[in-house]
Amino acid sequence: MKFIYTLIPLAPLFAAIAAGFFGKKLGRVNSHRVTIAGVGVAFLLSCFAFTKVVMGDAPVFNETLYTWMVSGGISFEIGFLVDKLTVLMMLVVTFVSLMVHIYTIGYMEEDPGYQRFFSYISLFTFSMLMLVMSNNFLQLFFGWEAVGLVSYLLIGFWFKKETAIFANMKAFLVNRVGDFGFLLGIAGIVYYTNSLSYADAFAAKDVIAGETMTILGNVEWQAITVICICLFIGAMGKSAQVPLHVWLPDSMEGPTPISALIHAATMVTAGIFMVSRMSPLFELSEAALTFILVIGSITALFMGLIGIIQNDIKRVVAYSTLSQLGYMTVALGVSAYSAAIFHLMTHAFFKALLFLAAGSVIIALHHEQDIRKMGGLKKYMPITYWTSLIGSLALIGFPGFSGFFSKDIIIEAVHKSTIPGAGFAYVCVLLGVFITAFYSFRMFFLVFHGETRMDKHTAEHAHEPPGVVTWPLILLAVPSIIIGWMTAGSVVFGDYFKGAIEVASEHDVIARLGEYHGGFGFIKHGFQTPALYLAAAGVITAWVFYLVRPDIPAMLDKKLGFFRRILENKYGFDDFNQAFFANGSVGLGRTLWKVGDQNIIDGAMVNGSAKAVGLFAGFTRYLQSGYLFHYAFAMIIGLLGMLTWFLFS
Amino acid sequence: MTDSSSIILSLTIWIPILGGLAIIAMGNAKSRPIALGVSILTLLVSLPLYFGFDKTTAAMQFTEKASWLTSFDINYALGVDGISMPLVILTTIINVIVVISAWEVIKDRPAMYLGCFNIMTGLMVGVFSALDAILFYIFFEATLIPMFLIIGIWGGPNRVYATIKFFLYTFLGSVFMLIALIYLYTQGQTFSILGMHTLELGPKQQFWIFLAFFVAFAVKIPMWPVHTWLPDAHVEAPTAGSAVLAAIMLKMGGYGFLRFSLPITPDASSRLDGFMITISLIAIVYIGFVALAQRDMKKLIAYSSISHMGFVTLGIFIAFILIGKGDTAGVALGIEGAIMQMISHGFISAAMFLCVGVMYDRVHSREIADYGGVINTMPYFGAFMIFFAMANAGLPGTSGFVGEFMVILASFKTNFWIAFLAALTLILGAAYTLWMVKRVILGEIANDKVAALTDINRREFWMLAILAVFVLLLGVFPSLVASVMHASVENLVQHISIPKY
Amino acid sequence: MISLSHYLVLGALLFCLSVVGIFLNRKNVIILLMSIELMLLAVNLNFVAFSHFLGDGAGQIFVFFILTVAAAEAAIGLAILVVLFRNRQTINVADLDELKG
Amino acid sequence: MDNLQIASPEIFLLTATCVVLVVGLFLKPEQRQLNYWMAQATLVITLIIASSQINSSPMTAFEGAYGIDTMSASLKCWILAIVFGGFLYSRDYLDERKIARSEYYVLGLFGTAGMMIMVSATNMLSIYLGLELLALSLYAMVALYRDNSPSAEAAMKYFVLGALASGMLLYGISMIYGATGSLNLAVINDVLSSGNERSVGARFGLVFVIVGLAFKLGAVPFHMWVPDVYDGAPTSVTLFISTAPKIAAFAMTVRLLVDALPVLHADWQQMLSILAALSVIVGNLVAIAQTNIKRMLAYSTISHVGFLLMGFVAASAEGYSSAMFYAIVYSFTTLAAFGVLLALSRDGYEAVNLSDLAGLGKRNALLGVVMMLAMISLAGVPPLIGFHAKLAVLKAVVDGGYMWLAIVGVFMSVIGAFYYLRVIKLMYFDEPIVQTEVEASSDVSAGLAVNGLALLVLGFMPGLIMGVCQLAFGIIQ
Amino acid sequence: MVNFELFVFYVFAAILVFSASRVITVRNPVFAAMFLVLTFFTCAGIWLLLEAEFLAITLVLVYVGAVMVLFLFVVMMLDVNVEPGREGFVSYLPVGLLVGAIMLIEMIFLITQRYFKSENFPPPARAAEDVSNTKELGRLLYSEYLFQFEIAAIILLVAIVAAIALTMRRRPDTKYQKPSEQIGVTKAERLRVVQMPSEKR
Repeated sequence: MKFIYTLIPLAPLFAAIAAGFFGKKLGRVNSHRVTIAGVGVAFLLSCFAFTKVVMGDAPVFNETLYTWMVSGGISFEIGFLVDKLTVLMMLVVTFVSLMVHIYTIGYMEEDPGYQRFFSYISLFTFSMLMLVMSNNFLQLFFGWEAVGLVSYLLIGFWFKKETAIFANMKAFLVNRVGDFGFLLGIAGIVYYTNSLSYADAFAAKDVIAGETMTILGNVEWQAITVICICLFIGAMGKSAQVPLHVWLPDSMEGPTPISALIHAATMVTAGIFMVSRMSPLFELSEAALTFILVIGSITALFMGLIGIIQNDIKRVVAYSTLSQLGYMTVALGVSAYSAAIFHLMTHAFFKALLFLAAGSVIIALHHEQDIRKMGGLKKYMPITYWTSLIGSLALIGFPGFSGFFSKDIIIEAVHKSTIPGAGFAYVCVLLGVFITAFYSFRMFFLVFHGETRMDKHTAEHAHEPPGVVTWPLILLAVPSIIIGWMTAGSVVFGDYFKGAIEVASEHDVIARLGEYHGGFGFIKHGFQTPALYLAAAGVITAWVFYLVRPDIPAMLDKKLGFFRRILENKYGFDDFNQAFFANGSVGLGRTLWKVGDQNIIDGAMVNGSAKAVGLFAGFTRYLQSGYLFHYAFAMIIGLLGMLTWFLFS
Repeated sequence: MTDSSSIILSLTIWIPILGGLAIIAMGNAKSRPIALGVSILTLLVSLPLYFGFDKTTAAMQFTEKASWLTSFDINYALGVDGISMPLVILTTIINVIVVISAWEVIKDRPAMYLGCFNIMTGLMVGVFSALDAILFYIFFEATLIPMFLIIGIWGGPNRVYATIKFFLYTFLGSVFMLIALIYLYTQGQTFSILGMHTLELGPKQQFWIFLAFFVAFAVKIPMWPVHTWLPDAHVEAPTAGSAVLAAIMLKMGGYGFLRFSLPITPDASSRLDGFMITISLIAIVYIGFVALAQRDMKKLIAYSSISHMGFVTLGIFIAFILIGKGDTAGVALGIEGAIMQMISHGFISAAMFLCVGVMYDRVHSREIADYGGVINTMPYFGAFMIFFAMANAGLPGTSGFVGEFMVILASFKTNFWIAFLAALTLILGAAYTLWMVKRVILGEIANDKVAALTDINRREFWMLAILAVFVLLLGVFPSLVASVMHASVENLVQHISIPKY
Repeated sequence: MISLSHYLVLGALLFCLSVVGIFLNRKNVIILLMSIELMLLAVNLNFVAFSHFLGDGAGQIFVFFILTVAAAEAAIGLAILVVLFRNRQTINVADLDELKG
Repeated sequence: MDNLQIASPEIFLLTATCVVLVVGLFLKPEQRQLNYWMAQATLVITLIIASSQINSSPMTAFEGAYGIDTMSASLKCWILAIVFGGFLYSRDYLDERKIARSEYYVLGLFGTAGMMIMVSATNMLSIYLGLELLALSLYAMVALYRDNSPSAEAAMKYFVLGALASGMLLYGISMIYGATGSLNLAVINDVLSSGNERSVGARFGLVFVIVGLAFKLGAVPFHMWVPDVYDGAPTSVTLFISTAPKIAAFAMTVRLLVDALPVLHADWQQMLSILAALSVIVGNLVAIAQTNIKRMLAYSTISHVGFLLMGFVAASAEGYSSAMFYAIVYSFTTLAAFGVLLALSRDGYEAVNLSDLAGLGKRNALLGVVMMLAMISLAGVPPLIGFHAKLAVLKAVVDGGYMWLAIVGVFMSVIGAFYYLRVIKLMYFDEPIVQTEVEASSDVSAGLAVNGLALLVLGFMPGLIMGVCQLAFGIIQ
Repeated sequence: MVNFELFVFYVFAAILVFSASRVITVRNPVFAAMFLVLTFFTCAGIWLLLEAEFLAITLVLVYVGAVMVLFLFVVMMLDVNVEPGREGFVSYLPVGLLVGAIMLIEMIFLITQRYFKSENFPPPARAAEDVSNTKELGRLLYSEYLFQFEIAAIILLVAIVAAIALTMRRRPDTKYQKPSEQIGVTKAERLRVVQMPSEKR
């Protein structure tokens, strides 16, 4: 098994190296062949592993591959932990990645950086697999940063575009802020356990829980809370939670396939995965969970709100992603880790689908992304239309679709939770449902229905993209529909995650939800909750606003201009960050440099002392007047001085 | 005279020095291949130090001892342990790189230029392998001369100010060390460094000796606030000069702390560790911000070096808090982290300066504003630059991560806020490096000069590629270096955890 | 009785006079040379007095040599003075300020 | 050995000098070279004679007025060698300026004899006479460039101040004589160490003696003559004054303080420590403000005298030997520096301004390298010999417990490094103002090459000199 | 007798101090030189009190007879303009006097209060009538101090060489007679037969 597990991440790595370093020699076709082969191998082996672990009940694999380094009594290792959580993630990652690889053949067809792109996404697959398969914090952090690197490279893939290279730097830096917390969290773990491995950390969790540390003043903090919040700050960066969400919308500057792969399906969910993985620790700190819950709720609601007014097709989906990530985080906050992972999985499929569909539209319209300039595309691109519809329905939680199961479980879990802040979270997630439905279908209607608003030339050429684009859509649409009712029972309610995720009994909301009575039972139950009706209301509102009475939004625009402006400014996060952090840092740096380094240290101390020496030298030099009597006088004074000294000694 | 089984260290010191003199003497005509030959020979000669190294012992290895200046009681004593050996290898590797880097770039008096570098290499190896304090001091100071000439003769427009500042700053620091060494001699009647380690010194003595060492090494490494020579020296130095300065010369300071300050004055170090940690953190944070504001690429990298060196001193001086807590394993983690940081910074900073040099050779400007979109015309170069920038920002998988990670882990063991401030470098380091990359490498072609750029040639490619390989290798297999230092670091930790009075 | 101190004080007086003379004289290099002769005289007085009171001839021998050297010194000093005068047409002490700083 | 054998180097030197003097009178102008060669031959032969005495055990002659030991014999050798080098470097300079050449060499040789007498004297009177022999020769040499107004002024200042200083020295000697009743150094020491209160009288004399010594060495505040004389004198004479006489002054200091007055060491240690500190401070600081390289080197000399005195401050055998080492190294290094200046000077053109050195590295590689080595050595940067000199002195000072002095010393030497570096900067970093190549005759070039190389090689083998110095003070047998 | 000696001493001392102070204060160097002569004379007198007859005579002969004449000679030769005021003399006088006075007080204090007190130096007995100071000095000079004597000779030689080298000038416009050349001339040098072409009319 070790060999197979090793091969899973390495296959895409080798493919990435091949396409990256030898892309020119291989040529375009061979490059995509080799990378697809690499990811394909990874996918197939993941399937194999999945069957082994889930069906075959293979024991949990937890082994070290090689020792990176030993220092200070800590063994820094690279190793794999493969349990049910891991294989699920592996499967999702490799599957979506494979789809995106295939899709890219069509999407990037004309791009000069074709091989480079394939190399990057294969590298990403490798990094993401390393992240999820890790059995220790070191490798986790490695994967964590490596996916950040690839994300950086891919957002800035079109390096000539000023907005793209701004966005990628922003993404990396904001992620770094998260990593900063994450690293501190890891350091905290090491402090208490002197080990980097998950197993040791979990084994010592009760020890950690008993510790306190003083951070500010005399207030004693529970060590576990500090560590968990630090770790979660990392998750906030990667999974784009408020206030570290600012990079995700901008990351849409990258090519669409990576928006699907990285910024929707996989990388952004790393934070969710990580918290789930660390569930034994998080369970011990109610404060941290509350923190997570509040952050998640805010993200879920307020980021969704911004989605309403976005006109860029990808940005709508991006804000939707943010909102959905908020849902997952909320689930984590109420200790419904399995629900979070479940939503992660379903979301991966349908959000990737939505992104790829958006990409499909973009290709068809020659890189037009403004939904106000679309419309009526249904007739031009039926496959995209239908798959989008599936994706949207899954997103809003249409009963039976995958999103329905995952989202409703989360809402119910919040409803049942007793953790502080759960009430607030419940309001947020419910409102979020309405909003999700509204913006999803706003976009859907504006793009596919109504009259065509493209210019004539574009409209004439709009047609369904080739098979490499549409097939992944179809292949992703399938799980978007079915995966929910197929797996909800076992994954969420069953003991699928037993051993991988730990939930303290007092937090176990899933248990409070009761038995899972099969897909239909759940759908039936769904009709008794407000969520479904809110979603329906959302869809209807969108229908009314954008197909029936397009004058209403225009009127609301005028009436509620203030709110619109707030939303357009994205609550001012970007402006604040730019003004305070970016400009502030540079300004501070400049001040320190000019005042501290140049004026005080160099000017006053270094050159100042040099000047003082010069002045003194000039003065002493003046004493050397050239007059013999002065010279003699100096000697006499010298003699007199020594004589006097002698007299009094 | 010589009671040693090995002459490897002597060879590693004297081949480049004598070779360098020979290069100067033979003139410019064939200086380049000869210099390359000498540097490669030096590297080959030094390799047995690594491959024949006994990792199980903390004792000095490859020792040589001959009485040299009997009248001064100075011995020609050489030897390496796990702390110094990696630095020696680093030195010989970087020497090969800088000789390659100067190949067709230096047109004025190439023989003297290449000779200076080879001589300097020998001297720097001497610094790391000297076991006699005065021998150490001689090598330590002598390195100033070739560097002074290198900056002064082949440097930029403001080179005179920079090189004199460099010289005087470092000279000022080291003369106090000389006084301390002499004082130690009067106490123990020996100049042997290892002998000094075991001297019983009172608190007041230790305090002053520590201060003297501090001035010397803090200037060299450099620590805030005695760092201002470094940006000037780097900016004005020719590319290879900057590379050697950053890659190796700064390490002498860190090495000095480990070899002198800690073992000789453990109690004073312990008493003053708060001060040392504070200024290390100031270096990391303050300098990080200052780097953000730079408009000159070399200056930016220079400031980044200072910030990175802050990690070295931080890693070293948190030791005493940890000793106080009884966590000797954590001490080793911090110190090994500091050493890893030194080694890694050696490769990365050299690479960064060489990258700037590659651009400078073509455009003759180091101003960030004069560039933009370089990757359009120099794709291979751009890839290297981004790679090294990421390494500079401490990306896991590159060597830049290892030391920072270890030091942050160790510093968390002392105090949350120390770790917090240290970890800020994750953000600041990425910010200034990537912002520079964005403005220089990425984007549309900014001007005609950039449009006319040609990509790196084979020489430059290999020069950068070798460094890239090392950066990756150490990032993926840090135990290559880490494993050799354990015994020595353990020994050091043992030594400093026992108070001398 | 004339004690040793009498002579020594007289010597000291001469010494101080010559010192003051060297300092005060701004005008003429020759007077400087004379002041130096005064100083040597003070020393000689000391030596002779010591020689007398110690009953040792060495002091007088020393004086003998000082006189010899002083003569040689005077010769060279005056020769330099002549050279100086030929170059500058002055032997004013205050004019000797070409070299300074 | 009888009296004459002990004094044989001096006797030979003086006799030969008289021969040179007489022969010089009969030489036609175009034969003047012969004078030079005779002078050099005299020096070489004297050197051979003197070197044969190095290993002899201490002996005195002429009723204890004169003696040899390892210190005196080896210092004589150094003095002779340095004067030899000085003559070598000066020859072309003198020829071009038509300075009275035969008199120059004769006076130089007489001065050398004076130095040798100072070194060997074991009697106050001998010391005084040696000192005057040297001083009178130097006064005359400074004025020897007769048509040059600055050199006349310099000679006058040197003469007046020198006479004043020797007057003070004599006053001190008279007091010591009065207190001890003897002029013989050994007897003085015996009398004083016998422990009666005579030492009080001797201490009074000591003050004046130190003034005389400090003047000869050029220690602050008795240094005022140094820059003016260095500046005004012809460069060849500056070279002569700045090198070997420092060794002689060192020897005189040893004779007077260490041989005669060791009992009073507590007193002179204190005084010398202040003089040393003042010297390094003033010397180094004022040197920075100079634009004239001769003046700069003059102040540099003052600062080095400060270091030399530190060896005495330690008042230990190690200290004296390190001071001896310092004096030798300093003279040897300065010789190279002035040698380069002399080689640069041409008829009607004196290389006196710092800017004259601009681009020397390109104009003549050898001169540039030698000057650079000299400067680095003077700055005390390893691996050159100057470092070992500083190290030895500092070691002695620290050992003697004068830590503050060591710190002042090293601190000021950093400031001092600045002006030495400035010279290197001018030679190597600046473009030459005059593009012409500098040519030096082959023997001068060879001499400079040997001199410069020695600075470097001795840096690796300082034991060659230091061994003798330690031998001289009985540290090693 | 004793008191007479003291009286003589004080008289000589007073003249000595007066003339010495005039040496440094008079304007005219010729007067200064004359006062210096007076100083030497009185000093010689004092030395006679100290039974240093030979040196007293030498002082007069050598100093007054030779050195001071040399001084005067130079003063006359240079013919320097002495009149224009004494700039700075008055303004520096207080400082000079102060420094001199302090130094004097300190020296006197040290001389009289410390070691050189009369207890330590009782007045020696008068020398016997037949003891010749000159003879005694001569004996010492040519036996014990022979070496120094030779050096003194060299010093005088140096003074001669230096004085000549510095001051002797061969003026190009001066016509010297060179008897050796005059005698050694050959016929050819004296007489040159010049062939001239006959002049054309």
